Amino acid sequence: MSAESFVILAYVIGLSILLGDGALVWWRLRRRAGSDHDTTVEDRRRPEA
Amino acid sequence: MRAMLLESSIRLNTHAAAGVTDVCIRAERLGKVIDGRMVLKDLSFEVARGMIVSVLGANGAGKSTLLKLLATLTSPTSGRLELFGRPPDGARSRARIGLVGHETMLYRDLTALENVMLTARLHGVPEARARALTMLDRLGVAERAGDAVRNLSRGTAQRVAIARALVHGPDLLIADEPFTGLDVGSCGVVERVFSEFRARGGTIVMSGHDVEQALRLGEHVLLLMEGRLASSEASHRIEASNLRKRIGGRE
Amino acid sequence: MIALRQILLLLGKDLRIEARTRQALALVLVLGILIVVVLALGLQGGNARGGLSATAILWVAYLFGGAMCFEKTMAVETHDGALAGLLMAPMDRGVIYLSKLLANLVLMATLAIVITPVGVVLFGFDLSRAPLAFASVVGASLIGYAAIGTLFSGLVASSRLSGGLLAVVVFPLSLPLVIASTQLLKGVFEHGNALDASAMGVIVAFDVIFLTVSWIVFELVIEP
Amino acid sequence: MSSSTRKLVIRAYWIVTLLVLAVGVWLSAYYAPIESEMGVIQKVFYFHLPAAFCMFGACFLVFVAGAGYLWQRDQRWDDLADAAAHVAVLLASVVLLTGMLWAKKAWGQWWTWSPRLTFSLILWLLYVVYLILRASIDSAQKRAMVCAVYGVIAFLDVPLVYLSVKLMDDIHPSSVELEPSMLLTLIVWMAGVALLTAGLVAGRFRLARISHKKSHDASGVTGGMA
Repeated sequence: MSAESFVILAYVIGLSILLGDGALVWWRLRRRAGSDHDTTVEDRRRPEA
Repeated sequence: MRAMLLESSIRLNTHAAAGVTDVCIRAERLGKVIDGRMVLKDLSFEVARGMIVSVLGANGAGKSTLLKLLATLTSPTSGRLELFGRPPDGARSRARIGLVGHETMLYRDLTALENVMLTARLHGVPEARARALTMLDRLGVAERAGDAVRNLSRGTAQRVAIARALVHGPDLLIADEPFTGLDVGSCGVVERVFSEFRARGGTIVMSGHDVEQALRLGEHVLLLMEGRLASSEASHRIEASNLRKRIGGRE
Repeated sequence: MIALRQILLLLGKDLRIEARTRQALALVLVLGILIVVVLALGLQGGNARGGLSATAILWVAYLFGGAMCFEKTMAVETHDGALAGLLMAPMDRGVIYLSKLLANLVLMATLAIVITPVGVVLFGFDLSRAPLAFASVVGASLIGYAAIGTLFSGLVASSRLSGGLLAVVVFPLSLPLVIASTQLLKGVFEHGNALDASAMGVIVAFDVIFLTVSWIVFELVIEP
Repeated sequence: MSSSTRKLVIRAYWIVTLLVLAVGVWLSAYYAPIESEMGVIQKVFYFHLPAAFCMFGACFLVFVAGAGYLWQRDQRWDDLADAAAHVAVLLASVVLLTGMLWAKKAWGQWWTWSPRLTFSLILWLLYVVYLILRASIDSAQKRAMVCAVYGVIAFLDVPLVYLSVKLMDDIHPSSVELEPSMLLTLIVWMAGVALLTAGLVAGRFRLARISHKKSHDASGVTGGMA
């Protein structure tokens, strides 16, 4: 395998781990917050007028 | 570290020396949260010196947590607690408290005498060995002094545990279901020791399930339901059967 | 000093219990020996003859044997709620940590004294060149390991966790000790140079940092 | 700050982060020159070093949160430690994998006991154990306490790991002088990975806060947190 493919592999793996986790967290946040008909913690304290 | 340098005050049973106020325990709006759950909610009560108070309630009502709190093993999440007229401050308060827990709190590989002597020495009691032997004798287990705790029956071990809790002459005895698992003979002995302790000005807070015994021994009953103080009355004003219903009702 | 008296009292209690439960201690020692024997068999011949691998293998035995000792001395307190009894005594909670630490050190010393000869014999590890260096390096390292082991055995016991967890927690934390001591002893036994100061410095720094921090934190977190 | 503006800010944040990372990728691929001595493989450095740096930052955050919890016993510190530890392990995995790929190409084998690789391996171990510890205690208060202590002790261990690892003989000393263009690429990547790390920690922190709020709304013990 050529050096270029090693470099590309390194970046792909690294970024997919980090961005993958970001996507996972974002999805869980939407599902968790979503099931709250989308009110976040602050709103419960100060509901919209 | 501050307590580290503290000379442990030897609590002999002379009240004059101890600057005793008449109130032994004062609780104001005590609350305790464990893992997000309010185990004790807004408890306020007072226990005068020289009184025996029974704490009753269904399992999970918070009895053990309250007793642990009074023994200063855990601190309240909210509210104020005063022992002997002062907020509990670690070693100084604990020197005046004896605890009998659900478990025996003894080292099973040590003998009964060694266990009681260890506590006596830790409290700096002079003549630890003699003092320990007298306590064991008072609880009627002197002849088992040399046996390892692992070989003792539940009742005998419980009596050794009570001897250990009283060996340093505390002012306040906290007992979590001291009579559970005791045969009739042992109960008699323990009741006698408790009334002797009270006669010398000691205060006792004990939990239990036996309503008759609680009313007979204790002058005052605290009824706990789901962490709240359902009632706090003198024993003579309580009728055993409806008290049992109130506890039973919740089970 | 009341506290010193209390520490010795509790140490006496722990050692008396260990003496009474000798068979449990024998189990730990035999395990240590087993580890060394199995590894020695596995590495038969090859380049295993010599200081570095012997120290590394002895470390495996020290780590596992040590973890069992820490667990054992703390299990004594969790049986029948004995720890609550101790916590009711009018003394600084740090006394409990220090007495447990000393008890663990006595057990670790016993472990080392029994296992090290086995390693030396099986690996033909010529200790005679610098026995004092070996003893001081391993001794200092075991103090640091016991400092961390005592703290976490208290934590693991008070939250009623499975035994294996203690080993998982303390091994990575103790790697600086393992690395520093093996490198140091390799220098001494294979290249014959004197005790390297910076390596010894790492071990001593480890001991000092974790003895103080563990002692302070133990007091904060120990509860019945 | 109402919910809609907050969502906007979050979206903007992530767009900026992805943009910076994209620029970084472009810079690494086309702008940064090929290093004379190590060759193309050196380009992994622009991602490897920032990841290691942010890993170290995340470990420090676990320490701060642990110390905070020990001091104030506030669940929010514990949630922060939880978030930071997860991200620290992720970053350590990235550092390890990129390091191994580099080692394979540069020195022919996947693993060498070079101090830097050993250091990141031990760090990875330390914080994976943190996650195991967190997963094996069910009582919230005890978990927070034990993890806080471990978080503090593990971080105090890091400099000692570094010092002891330096004692090991380093067979492949690799020090690289950076030309200005290389430096620019590195800085862009540092910014990108830092933004990414902060975003992940914040996201996981909110996740922990929300799951707390949901699990025992009745008592409302743990107040809402902006």
